[in-house]
Amino acid sequence: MTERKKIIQVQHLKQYFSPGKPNEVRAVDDISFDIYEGETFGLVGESGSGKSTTGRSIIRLYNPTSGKILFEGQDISKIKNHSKDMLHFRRNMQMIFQDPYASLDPRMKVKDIIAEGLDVHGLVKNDQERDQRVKELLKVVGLNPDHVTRYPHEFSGGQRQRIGIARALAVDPKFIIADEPISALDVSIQAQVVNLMKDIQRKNNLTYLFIAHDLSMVKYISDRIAVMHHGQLMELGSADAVYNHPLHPYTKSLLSAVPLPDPEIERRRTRLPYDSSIENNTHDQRQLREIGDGHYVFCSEEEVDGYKEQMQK
Amino acid sequence: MSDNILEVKNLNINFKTFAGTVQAIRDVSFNLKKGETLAIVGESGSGKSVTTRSIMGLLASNAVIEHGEILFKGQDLLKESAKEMDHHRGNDLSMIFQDPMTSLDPTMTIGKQVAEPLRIHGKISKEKALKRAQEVLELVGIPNAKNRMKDFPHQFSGGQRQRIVIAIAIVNYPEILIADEPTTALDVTVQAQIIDLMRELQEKLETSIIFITHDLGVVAGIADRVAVMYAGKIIEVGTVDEIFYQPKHPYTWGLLSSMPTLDTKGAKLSSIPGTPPDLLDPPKGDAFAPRNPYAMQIDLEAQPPFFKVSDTHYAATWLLHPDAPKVQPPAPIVKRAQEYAHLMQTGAVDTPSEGSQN
Amino acid sequence: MEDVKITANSFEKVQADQTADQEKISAPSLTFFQDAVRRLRKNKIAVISFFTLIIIAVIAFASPILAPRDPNAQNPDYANLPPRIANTNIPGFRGEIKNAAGIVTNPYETNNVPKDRTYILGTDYLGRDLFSRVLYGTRLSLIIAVIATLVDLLIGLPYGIISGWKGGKVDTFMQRIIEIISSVPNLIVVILLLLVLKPGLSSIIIAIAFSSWVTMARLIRAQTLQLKEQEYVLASLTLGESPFKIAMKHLIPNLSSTIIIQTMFSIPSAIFFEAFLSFIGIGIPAPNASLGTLLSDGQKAFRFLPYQMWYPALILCILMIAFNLFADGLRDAFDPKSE
Amino acid sequence: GCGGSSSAKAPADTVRVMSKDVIATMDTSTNTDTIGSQAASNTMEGLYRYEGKDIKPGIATKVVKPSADGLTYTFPLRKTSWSNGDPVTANDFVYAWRRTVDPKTKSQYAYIYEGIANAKEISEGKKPVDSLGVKAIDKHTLQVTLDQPIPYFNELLTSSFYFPQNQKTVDKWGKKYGTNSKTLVFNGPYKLINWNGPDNTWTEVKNDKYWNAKNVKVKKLQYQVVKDPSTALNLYQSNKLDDIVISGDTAKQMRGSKGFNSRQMNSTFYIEMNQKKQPVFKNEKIRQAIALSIDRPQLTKQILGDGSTPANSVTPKDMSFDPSNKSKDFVDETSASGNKYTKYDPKKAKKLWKQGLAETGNNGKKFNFVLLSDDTDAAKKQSEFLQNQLEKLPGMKVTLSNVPFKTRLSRSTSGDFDMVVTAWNADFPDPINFLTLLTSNASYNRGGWSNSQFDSLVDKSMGADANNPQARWQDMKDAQNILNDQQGVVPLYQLGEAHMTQTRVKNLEISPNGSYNMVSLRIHNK
Amino acid sequence: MLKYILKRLGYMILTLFIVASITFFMMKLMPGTPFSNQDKLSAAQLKIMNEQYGLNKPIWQQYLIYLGNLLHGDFGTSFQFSNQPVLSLITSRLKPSLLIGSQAMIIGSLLGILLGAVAAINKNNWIDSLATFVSIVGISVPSFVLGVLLQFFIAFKWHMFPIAGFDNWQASVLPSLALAVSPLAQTARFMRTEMVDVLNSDYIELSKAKGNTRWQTVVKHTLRNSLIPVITILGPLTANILTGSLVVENIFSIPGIGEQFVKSIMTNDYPTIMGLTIFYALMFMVMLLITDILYSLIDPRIRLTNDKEEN
Ligand SMILES: Nc1ncnc2c1ncn2[C@@H]1O[C@H](COP(=O)(O)OP(=O)(O)OP(=O)(O)O)[C@@H](O)[C@H]1O
Ligand SMILES: Nc1ncnc2c1ncn2[C@@H]1O[C@H](COP(=O)(O)OP(=O)(O)OP(=O)(O)O)[C@@H](O)[C@H]1O
Ligand SMILES: [Mg+2]
Ligand SMILES: [Mg+2]
Repeated sequence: MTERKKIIQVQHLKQYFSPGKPNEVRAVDDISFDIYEGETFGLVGESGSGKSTTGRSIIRLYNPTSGKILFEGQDISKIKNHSKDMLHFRRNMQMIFQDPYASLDPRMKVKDIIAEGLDVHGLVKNDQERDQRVKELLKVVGLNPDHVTRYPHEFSGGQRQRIGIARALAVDPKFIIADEPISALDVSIQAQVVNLMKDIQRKNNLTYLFIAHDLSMVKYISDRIAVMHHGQLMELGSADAVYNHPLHPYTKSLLSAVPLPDPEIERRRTRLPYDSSIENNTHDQRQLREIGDGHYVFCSEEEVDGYKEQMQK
Repeated sequence: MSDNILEVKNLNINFKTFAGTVQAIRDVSFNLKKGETLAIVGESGSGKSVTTRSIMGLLASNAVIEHGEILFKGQDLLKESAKEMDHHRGNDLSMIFQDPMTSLDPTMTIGKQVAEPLRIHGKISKEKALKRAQEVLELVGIPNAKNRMKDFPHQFSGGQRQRIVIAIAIVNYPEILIADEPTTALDVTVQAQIIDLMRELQEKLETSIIFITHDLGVVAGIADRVAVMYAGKIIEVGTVDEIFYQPKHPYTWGLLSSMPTLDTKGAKLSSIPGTPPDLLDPPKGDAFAPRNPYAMQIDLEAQPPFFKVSDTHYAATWLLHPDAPKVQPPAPIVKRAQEYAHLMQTGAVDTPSEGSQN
Repeated sequence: MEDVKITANSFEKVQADQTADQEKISAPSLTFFQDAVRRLRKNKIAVISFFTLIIIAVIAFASPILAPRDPNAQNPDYANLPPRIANTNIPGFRGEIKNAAGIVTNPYETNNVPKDRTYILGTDYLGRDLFSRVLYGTRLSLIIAVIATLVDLLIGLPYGIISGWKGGKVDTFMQRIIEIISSVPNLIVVILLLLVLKPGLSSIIIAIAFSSWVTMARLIRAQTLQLKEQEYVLASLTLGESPFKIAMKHLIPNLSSTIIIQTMFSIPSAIFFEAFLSFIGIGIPAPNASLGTLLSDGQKAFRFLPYQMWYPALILCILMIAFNLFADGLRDAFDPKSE
Repeated sequence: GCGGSSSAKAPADTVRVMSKDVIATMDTSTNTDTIGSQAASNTMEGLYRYEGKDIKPGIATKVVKPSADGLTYTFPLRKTSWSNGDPVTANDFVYAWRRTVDPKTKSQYAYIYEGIANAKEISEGKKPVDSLGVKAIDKHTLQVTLDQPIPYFNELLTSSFYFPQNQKTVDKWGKKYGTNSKTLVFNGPYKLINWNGPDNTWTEVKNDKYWNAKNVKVKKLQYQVVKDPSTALNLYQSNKLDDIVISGDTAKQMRGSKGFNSRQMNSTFYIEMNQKKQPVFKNEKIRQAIALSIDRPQLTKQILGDGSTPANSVTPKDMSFDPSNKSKDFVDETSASGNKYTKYDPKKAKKLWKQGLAETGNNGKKFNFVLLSDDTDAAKKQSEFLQNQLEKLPGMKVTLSNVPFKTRLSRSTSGDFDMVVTAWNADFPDPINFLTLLTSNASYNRGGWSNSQFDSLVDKSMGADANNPQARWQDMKDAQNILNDQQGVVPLYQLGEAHMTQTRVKNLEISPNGSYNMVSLRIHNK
Repeated sequence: MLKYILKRLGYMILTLFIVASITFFMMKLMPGTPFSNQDKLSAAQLKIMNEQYGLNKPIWQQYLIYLGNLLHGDFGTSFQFSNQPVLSLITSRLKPSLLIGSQAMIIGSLLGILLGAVAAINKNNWIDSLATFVSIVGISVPSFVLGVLLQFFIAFKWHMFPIAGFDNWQASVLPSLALAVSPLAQTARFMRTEMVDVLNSDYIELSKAKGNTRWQTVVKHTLRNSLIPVITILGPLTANILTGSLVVENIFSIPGIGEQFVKSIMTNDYPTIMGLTIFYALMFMVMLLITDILYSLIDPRIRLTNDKEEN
């Protein structure tokens, strides 16, 4: 158990948009982390902090400005388009998108949406097999297999998200990036989708990168959590550690904002504002530093001790 | 009931569509007291927006109000002329919409947009209106409001835009403020700020608020009373504590237990299976029955009436029928109730809070 | 609620399967295209327009069979006869016309035309049967319209998609080309082509083709820029779909309403452009007729022989209206949400 | 202003005329078209002016007879002045004429001066400009020397290419001379005002300094360019124009109505057949067959409808008359040969066609000829008609090519055609102007028809017999007869221009040189 | 913004250069000569003429000379109007075209916007259908047919406006109307689509919630926002109308630039053709630039950056 296999290694990833131009956006600014096989890695942070960009870089929708991303030890930026490796990569890494309305082609039938991956990778031999597989997948995600001929708009948000999951599952991936898969859904549906994802993970031995801004759900589903802010990781650690013993002030602030369905707690709650200026007042280079066992905090050398103390409490 | 500023009685609203008639609101009644916050929760499509839009008189053109009354200070809004409604809107009735990114006119400065209701209703000079707009913008926490009045919506962040929308809604000191999912499009940090802001404003202005959301966490933070809607009907209504700690309707149970808490780790989240019914052809009995693990024969046959739980708490479920077998709510609900009971006894000691301390 | 009968088993728990899925039976298994056709069929106006178009097209293309006379056969003795259906007395088809002095005359009588000769739409200045000419002319104009549309689709569409999809420098370069092409007045291009290639249908078509696709390309590019950021396109990319397949499967279907609307603008502009060329004398070479040449001839004779303008104009109008309404229907049909 | 009733009152002393096009230039040296020469005739005065068909003195005080050898003309000039006050002198003529032949002026009509001593050499750049055979004997006497007798020299002198120019003005404006009314001075009946080059309207007002001003009765001429026939008719019928040109269906319909009139022009249309490209056309029977297969009356009456008349000769009718007997028209004199092949006779045509094919060894062969023509409305209709008629000859297929005028010219010149419909408008009213077109090495003989006898007769008329009117007349008739017999070119029709003219306008007459004489124009207001 | 405009101007010059080059070489391909009496011209005359017009030099030299002259704003002189500078020819012909063109655009776009707006507001009822029908008929009738009808009925029969000519403003009304129909129809259809979208947007909802009446909402918030995309089509439409007006100019005897264009092509008046082509291209690009600037003025979200083109 000590030597767990790393399925993803992100090393000093920088992803800038329009680099060098006046409108440069440093969406991701030097982050590093690993994701182990079989785990769920949660990535949280406020809107615009660069979560989606990180996910999209990993799945090679963008070419990194600098840094490296290794998938099963292979540098993904070195995979050539149209090569065998590329097909392999595309099959093994999949993505579930945030917006259940925008992520399904409104002019395609469900069966074609789900079968797209099957077709690309030649996973079925004939139409019959294809239909068979699509129906199986629909069953897996808990949809009525008779609905293969419907269009996406004929489904509710939760159902659409299931279709998106089925599409991702169709090619039997090892690793799935779920970019806020539940934040657009109703509360009652969120649980369905999360349960489904967990089920599938168990059955197929999947690894997830689970992106969300809702900390409570992330905590529920994730093994480890990274907190992102302004393109950088603020804190990284096991879900319990980050949630129950947050160290970085930003994490604390974020946690203090999560509404809980409990009037009493809400009445007593005080929000902790985050003052990002603390990031500026050291001479020392800030980076993720390990404070406790696998618990990292973005800080300068001199702050380490302070955090260590905090953790003891 | 004289302190009710708003009473909705037996409201029924249909939509004529190509596919048929959508029975969006089915016999909805509730009231709102002065200065209180009523939260309406419910899943997407349950009729929350239609209900509030009918109060504002902003229903789509294909809507038909079958019957019902909406009494605003005793006056039936449904009987008022278009002109009278124009007078109410933006004046004593205000509304905040879900998406701050799209609710502001992208081509008009925010100063003008905030001053607009004043100009429409107040007949005050432009300068005065702008002055007042600036005050309100400061009130909702737009830094440097004076200079930013001349900016356009796209120059503000999502949270700021929602603040501006709120400023527009309160600029005329409305008596009722309807907020239709005002925080759904915002991320948690900003959402928290907006909720704080609304609470603050309510204290200052004594406005009655109808707050629509499907996020029970938000409800817990802001509401005095809660109405839970399902498939065009209100199925449970009560004070916020009653709904959160002693819910009676299985749908409310489902909602509450589908939110993960600290100890759901590992275990499956309990969820509500299935999807809401098609309002083109609502089921004969309880609309929730098909998804209800506690469904009984009668749920398939007849719609349940409201059963009174307490003076403030009503629920429409056959489970409350005296003849109905007593059922055990799901574990998380039971736990909530126990914790609450314990709280009541000990006089509200430490809550199992997480993250709220340093 | 009063009439609710509460019986003994009212409060019995129901079995899970009783509450099972109550969703409607699913739609038949049709492809997207078949579906579009099905939706189109439901749209009455579109169907009527479609059949109007089909009828006009069939009649036009069958004109060699249907035309009562050779459209180019001259009979100068019977020139400029007004519409007449022999042996009937339908107003407007009696072979009568008001002359310059405002007196109703019957040129059939003055020209000694046999009593049983029918010129449904009259004759032109060379005594050619206008009805036959209108039929042939419609055919020609339709050919021009169809080919212009094809060019729009075969050049404008891929060009726009490539430009939008590639983005960056490729896009900038391709946009510059478009800018240059649209800055050169197409009249100049046309006349040059006509002079170099000799006037004729093919050179007119080449001329129209030269610049007509530009607008289509521009619109498609703008849409593609938006579409390529759509999550379903990204999803397709992450599945390893090739850009070509993405264009075919995702972009084109979702561009369909833009394509259809733009096509609806380019059909009349192609027909009009040909008419314009006829007007300045470099359209379809004589003796062949197009709606454009007929209209421009008719326009010149409008003062005395208004029928020579009205009938081609009427056909053109009907065609355009049908095209437009059909296009609206088609656009809706390609949108599964419109149901 | 807005409104006004259909019979709006016409201004009492103004005549409003439709022009088919704008004035390209008012510089008489560089002008190339009739619009320009009409404007020049209205505003300038040359040595002579046509009144009806008669040549009347203009700046010259009389119509001059040449010296016995026919080579020298001496013109006594009238004392009159330009509109800027300068006197009109013999030097103005010398200056203008030299300027026109000077190749630097780039006059495209310099060839018109050929025959005047050294003109050709000067325009070819071989001799200096001042060697031109024209000189001012004194201020008011002009002498012209010719290389060879030009029997029609007086007719030539009516044309605007021979008008004088005021050197001061031309020098002052340089390149700009003639590009707008400010750059011009006038010595003619009218002055052009408010004209800025490419304008669609222009106004000419009476010039009080004109020597014959007392006979100019109309105070103002207003020209308006109208290109659309129904617009013209609408304007005419609303009494907004006094004279309009109509054609085609409009002409056919208006024929016979009040105000309709048709003016015969000295202009004929004929078909040239390219013998170089299609050797069959070398066969005379083939050409005759073509000539016979065209129904000219139908063409002029049904298709053109503008008053054009069937032609049996390239030389137009009513243009030139026997020098000894003014009632003998050149065309009538040659009509015997002319009518032989210009009468519509499809049977005979087919017969000759077959014989011709047999003679050339093309029996039963199919031909596809390109008929080149202009792209005007009338030209297109006429081509369609010709196509239909010609295709009745067995095995003959005709493809039409209607192109802009200049393209037609360049294609004719380069021989890129099988048949071309050509028109020739008399530069001066003499048959020789037409006959010289068709000599073997004439540049305008694009068909390549060649007949040595014809050539020598034409040569003789211009050389040996030049000073013998009667012999010359006979030479030309003989030549014309040869041309008619051989159908070297196939004559179609003589152009008529149909007009609608308000009845109040009188004496709007076209001169043999193609311009209207506005001096004799009168208005009869009721 | 200034920087942006400068950059655009840079592109414009580049494009103009390319257009000028293309037309130059196309002209060289055109058959025929500009001389009407070619056959009668003496060799010396031809030589002098060719020299003066620079036609005797190798084509690349002619090209360089032409470009050099262009840089000095010299478009050469017309062949057809001897000695008339092309530039003055264009400018004198431009005024009428500009007048009727801009009137047509104003009438067309305003009425089009109105028609589209009325249709959008009354979406899916008979007013909408009527408006749609009107705009379809508008695109179905060629301008020359319309011109003839307007002239015959309104001017000739009912004496409401002058039949033809260009003496006074009244004379420009009918041609403007004839030209206005096509932009009218196009803007109407565009406007309708746009406005339907805008009317469905949240800020319209908010405007109603503020207590604006239906019309206040339309005027204050809807029109401006729907106009933004409509403006983009107005640029090219205007450029087209200015040059494509030949037919209408012909019918109404207007000394406009469209007419001149065809004529110079027909008479092989190379310098004028080239001048007009460059002028047209310039006009087209200026219109595009103006619409882009207008666009940014009306829509505060749009910043004129050089990257805008990539969006
Ligand atoms: N294609 C792009 N071009 C330019 N900027 C971009 C692009 N995509 C994202 N950005 C910017 O990069 C930053 C990070 O965006 P990203 O989408 O990764 O945030 P996020 O954390 O996923 O936010 P959200 O919770 O709203 O989805 C934002 O400021 C965003 O505006
Ligand atoms: N204009 C309309 N035409 C037809 N049906 C409508 C219309 N407006 C609303 N409905 C229907 O009425 C029902 C209630 O809609 P409503 O917008 O009130 O839901 P909601 O509770 O606000 O949901 P959400 O959380 O998604 O906003 C839905 O079934 C919806 O489809
Ligand atoms: Mg994101
Ligand atoms: Mg809602």
